[in-house]
Amino acid sequence: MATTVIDRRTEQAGLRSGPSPAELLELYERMLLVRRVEERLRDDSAAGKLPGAVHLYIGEEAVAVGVCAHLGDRDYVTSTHRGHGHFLAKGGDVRAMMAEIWAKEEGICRGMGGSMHVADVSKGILGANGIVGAGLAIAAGAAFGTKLDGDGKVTACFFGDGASNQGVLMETLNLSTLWELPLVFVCENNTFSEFTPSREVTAGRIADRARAFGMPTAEVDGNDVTAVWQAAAGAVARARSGGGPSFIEAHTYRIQGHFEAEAFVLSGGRYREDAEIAAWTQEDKDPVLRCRATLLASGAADVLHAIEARVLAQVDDAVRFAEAGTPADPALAESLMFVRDEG
Amino acid sequence: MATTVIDRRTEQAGLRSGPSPAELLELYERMLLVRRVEERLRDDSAAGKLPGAVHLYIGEEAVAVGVCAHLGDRDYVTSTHRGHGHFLAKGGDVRAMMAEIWAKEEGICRGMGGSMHVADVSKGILGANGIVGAGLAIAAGAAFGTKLDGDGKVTACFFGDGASNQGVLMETLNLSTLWELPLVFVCENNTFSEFTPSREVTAGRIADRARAFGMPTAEVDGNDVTAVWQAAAGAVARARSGGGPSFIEAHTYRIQGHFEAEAFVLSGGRYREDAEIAAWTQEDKDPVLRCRATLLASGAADVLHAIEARVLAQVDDAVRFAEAGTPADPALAESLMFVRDEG
Amino acid sequence: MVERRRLIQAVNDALFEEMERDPKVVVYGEDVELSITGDMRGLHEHFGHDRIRNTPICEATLTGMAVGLASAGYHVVVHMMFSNFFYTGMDAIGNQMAKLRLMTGGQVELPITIIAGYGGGSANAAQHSDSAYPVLMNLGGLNVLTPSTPADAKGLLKTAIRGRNPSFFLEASGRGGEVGDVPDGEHLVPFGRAAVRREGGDATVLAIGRMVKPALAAADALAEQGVGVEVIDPRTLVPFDEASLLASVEKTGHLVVVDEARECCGAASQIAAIVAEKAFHALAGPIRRITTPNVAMPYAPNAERHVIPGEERIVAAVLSLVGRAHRATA
Amino acid sequence: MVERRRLIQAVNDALFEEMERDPKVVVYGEDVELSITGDMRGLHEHFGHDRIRNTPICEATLTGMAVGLASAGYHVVVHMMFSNFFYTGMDAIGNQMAKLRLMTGGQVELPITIIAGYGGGSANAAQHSDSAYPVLMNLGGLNVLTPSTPADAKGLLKTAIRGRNPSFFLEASGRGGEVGDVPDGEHLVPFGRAAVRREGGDATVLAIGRMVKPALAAADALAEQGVGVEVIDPRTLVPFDEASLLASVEKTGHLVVVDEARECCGAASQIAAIVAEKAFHALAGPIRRITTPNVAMPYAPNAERHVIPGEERIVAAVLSLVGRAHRATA
Ligand SMILES: Cc1ncc(C[n+]2csc(CCOP(=O)(O)OP(=O)(O)O)c2C)c(N)n1
Ligand SMILES: Cc1ncc(C[n+]2csc(CCOP(=O)(O)OP(=O)(O)O)c2C)c(N)n1
Ligand SMILES: [Mg+2]
Ligand SMILES: [Mg+2]
Repeated sequence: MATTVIDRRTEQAGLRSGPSPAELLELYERMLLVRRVEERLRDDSAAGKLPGAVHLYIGEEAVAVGVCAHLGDRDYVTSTHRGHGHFLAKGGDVRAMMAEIWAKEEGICRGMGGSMHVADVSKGILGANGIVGAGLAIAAGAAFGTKLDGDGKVTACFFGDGASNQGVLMETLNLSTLWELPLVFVCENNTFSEFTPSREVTAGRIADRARAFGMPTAEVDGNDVTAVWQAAAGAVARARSGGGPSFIEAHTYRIQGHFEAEAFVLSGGRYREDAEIAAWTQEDKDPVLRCRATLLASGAADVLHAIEARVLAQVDDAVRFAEAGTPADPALAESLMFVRDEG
Repeated sequence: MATTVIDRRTEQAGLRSGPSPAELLELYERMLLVRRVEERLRDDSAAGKLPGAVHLYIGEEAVAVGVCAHLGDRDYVTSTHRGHGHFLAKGGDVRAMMAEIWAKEEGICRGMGGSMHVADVSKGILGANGIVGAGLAIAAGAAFGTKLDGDGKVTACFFGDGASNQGVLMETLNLSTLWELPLVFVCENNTFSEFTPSREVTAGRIADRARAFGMPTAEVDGNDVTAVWQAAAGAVARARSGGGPSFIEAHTYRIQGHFEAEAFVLSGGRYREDAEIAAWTQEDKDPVLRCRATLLASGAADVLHAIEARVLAQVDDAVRFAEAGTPADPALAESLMFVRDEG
Repeated sequence: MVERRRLIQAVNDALFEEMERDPKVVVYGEDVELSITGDMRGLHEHFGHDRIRNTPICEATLTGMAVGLASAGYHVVVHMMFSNFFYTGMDAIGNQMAKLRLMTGGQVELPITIIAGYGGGSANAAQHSDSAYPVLMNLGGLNVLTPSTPADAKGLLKTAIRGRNPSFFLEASGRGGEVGDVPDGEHLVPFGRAAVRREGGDATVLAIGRMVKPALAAADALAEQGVGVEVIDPRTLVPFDEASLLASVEKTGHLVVVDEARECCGAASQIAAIVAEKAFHALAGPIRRITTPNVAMPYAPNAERHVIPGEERIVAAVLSLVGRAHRATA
Repeated sequence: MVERRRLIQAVNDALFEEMERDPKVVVYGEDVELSITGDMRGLHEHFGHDRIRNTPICEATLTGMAVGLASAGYHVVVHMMFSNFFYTGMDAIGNQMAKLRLMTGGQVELPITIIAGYGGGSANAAQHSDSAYPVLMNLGGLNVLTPSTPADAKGLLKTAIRGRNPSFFLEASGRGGEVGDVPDGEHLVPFGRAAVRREGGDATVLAIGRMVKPALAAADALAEQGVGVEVIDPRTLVPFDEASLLASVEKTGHLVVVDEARECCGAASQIAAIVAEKAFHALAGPIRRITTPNVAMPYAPNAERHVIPGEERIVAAVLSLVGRAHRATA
């Protein structure tokens, strides 16, 4: 995505021009953490160490990180089947996530949810969700709650281009506009719904669906963390100050397969070219490399080394923690279904 | 609605300027039939003669009649809980509909469906539907079938302003655009969802939801049968010739209550002013009176008398037929659930 | 002290009391402000737009929103009019509400109460007459409440709203006018405790929701024939009071389950299966289910009466069991 | 003549044959062109975009469209991936497909076949592991097919596609690789006819879909202990072959129903209730249901194994009935 289109209303929201140098370093570190965690998940999945399917966010890190930079623990996010990035960007604990994916009692969901359902409600992470589009309505509900609370909490809802074809998008655009909910819609347009190119299943521009409701809307280069940060700054500020919902469409690209067993299940079936994937891993596109290049140019080489080391240590520690964890307790399946309190 | 807004694309579709004088008389007669049938239903419902709830279309006749004037028996329509007008406008039999509402074996659905489900598949009337919004997806399916048939059949889908908030609208806008379905969306914006004014539950302009998909869109005065006829002419011609879907938003008004027991269930609760209702029954608004005035001005008084008499006779005949019918056969409930053929 | 209340008033009372008690109770739904069924009447005037609110027609979002709003600390009440509209909003019911607590390892509580009418008998035809609770019962994580009296309606609804799990509160359509005694003051009914509506020693009739009335009528008729029928009203289907039912069957040796929901995988099936497993040795004869057959509800009132269980079918079933059929009906 | 085929190939063969036979057979769904489960492989290349087509993600419309397309004269096949997504498209399933034929007085036929995977065991967690068929069974107007062999998969799917009613064809997730004999040439399996997978005189085990395999393993194990188990595979749950089951129970006097769906209002409940009503006098002991309890499927594989029925639970249930538990397991 070379161009960044921001609606006039977004510009008017009074943004700072971008993250400060210190903030950019933080954004970089967070993106790198997501990247390195997922590279490790990719390898461990290939090695047969992880029980379920893993859907990786590699290549899309700038979206979650750029948006969540504006959110605190008391703000909410809803996420997707591709939720590790959202979880970590919103401040979820690496160890607890890793242990969850390893199906351990120490997991953030005690091994009951797995990769597709990582959630940390104490951090406002209402959960990754295996149902495409489901997070939209959940986010609207959380945003309604915070609106009633009246204390400026904001909800961000991450969803894909594929999810944008679920009717619940239009329903929540309508309702959040009417009720002026403090909600930021973040569409991660990574050009695929599973193995189907978006253009085959998505008519028009997704952002136009929000514009039809008169909603402030931005289309940004989702691989440019600064651009995402900027658009989110406006949207979050608007929501926080009672200005209602906004919509951000972040154009990005999914570098890994839809999920890690993809090559196996497709057994030779192809839906994209290797050259296309390769292009998105270059320094001018890959969000982590791009940010790194910017930071390097500003002379931060030493800091970057330290960050890289810190992140790798964190990942190693998390994997060790997960591997050493206790297997999940099967009895939880029955005991956790209900809070047994009524009557 | 004083103004008629038609998108440029609709104008370009090469319409005739309006119905011929003979056609206008036919439109009038059809509207009058719907009106007189429903006045009779209103009275018979009040008198406790009809088993279930009846939702009347009084005041909205120009929409169904103006659209269906362009459709033949092999074209399809899907309808709503307020479906008598669509049924009759599409050529459904008055007697069979009346007998259905009277729960008789001679009813078009053998007394199994009732007012909310009048359907005549042989006439392409796929059914009134008690689920708000359900007709949209059914219409898309029928339109897909006719597209595959490739013989120029068209499907028109009637739905309300309330139904426009169901996500299935966006889903079908998307899919019909992508698949270039021969489908005409007809939104009957009668300003109410049950007892809730549309503006309280509907953000933005409904037609903009279609425009977001680049769909040819017209907003028309739904109480002006000529305006509806004209917009539908373009939309139907476009669909027939492979030009894909179109969207018509017809602005109209529901003169009766949401359903005929409304006063009873609301027990004094109010959601609109009597004066507002009264205004919509005047000659400058009411679609039947308006058309009549036009015809009178063109000197058709005698013909109008003949039409009135013919219509009243038809209604009387239908009610007599229904009243004299055989009660529905209870055993059908069991025998009709499946076509028993497999294996 | 008790008070005579119509069922719908009792529901309305429960809502008033719980909204008054806890500012975190919030109500929304299509046309709840004017309240066409009457259960929400007066709430909007009293509690205002933040506490009770009309929504657009969008059931998928209404059920999904309940999950988010509950996660944000609210006790959510959603009115869904007719239980057929559960299907329209089913994703969040089946994939979220019923599962999220487990999926998050117990992190979330979902105090959600969904209210809807159910059942036939009003010529509303197939799309407004389902008794859609068996579908809910199979989903695993949902309480299902089927009050048959004004007192239970009030007490169960209050328990549901205060509770911390998703609960479906089902009102028999067209029965809102029925009158009964409701205890004064704070009246809560616990989940999972059946009510024995009538005692008897010859057969147990378990009747659900609106079926309690014809079951009691059948018991009256059978009493005249010397057959003592114990009528059990489970009040909640999830959780279900197995102990009370099993105790009754141990005593009578016969069970008839009366349910307006369809037969196949219905509530009556579940209850019959429990007894066939856990009280088999007490059974002196087959378990009879009296249900609506596996059909969509027809419109014509005579056809509706044909498929919905009524007093005669219950009487006949009991008589077929207690072996006095010929003598009694001769 | 027979041929060895993997289950997923048998499904693929059925689709090829029926699409070849009848140009009115049309297939759509999310990602059907590349066919990630393999059942649709090659169809797009062979039949082209008009006959098989990827859709956007919009289950509400996909199920609703099927109704319209079928009404317009097509035999519609919709692939819905996982049975959990039925909930997302539930409105048209519950309110249209299951009811429209009755509501129109028999005017429409809806030859719709919905294909989806079901069940746990692959650590797909709660939202991809439901065995969602009991919900369908309660809706009244839907056929429900649960093949357990490649031959039945092929034969039932062909019958469904040619049929004139909505049918749900359920594939056990992760079992596509299982191999079996499939008769050459035109192979159709009628609905409503159970298969006796193994004969035995001491107890009847009815097992559904992917539960047939552990049931047969349990029967083997029990045979070694001198207990003869008759294993019945109903093949279709709606319509259901009551006669075969009742005949078996008349013979054995004992019934265990094994079902991966949740216990409450599940298929096992329905089947237990039928037998408790219609073969009561043949029963020598309680009817046991071996099912997944009323839980959402946990992610951790050990927890999945804990809740999904397996051979040991079946063996234990049979032994508890035939009264040799202590002797046999000692
Ligand atoms: C309701 C529902 N339908 C289908 C699926 C299967 N599915 C999982 S991910 C996916 C594609 C999602 O595409 P998108 O929203 O663009 O997200 P991305 O995977 O690209 O991040 C599909 C169809 C699902 N999980 N839920
Ligand atoms: C899925 C669903 N939700 C709710 C209802 C109850 N209901 C019946 S009509 C109606 C309002 C429909 O409004 P609109 O689409 O504008 O049609 P109108 O009645 O104005 O013709 C509602 C909410 C329903 N029938 N179906
Ligand atoms: Mg995508
Ligand atoms: Mg309206």
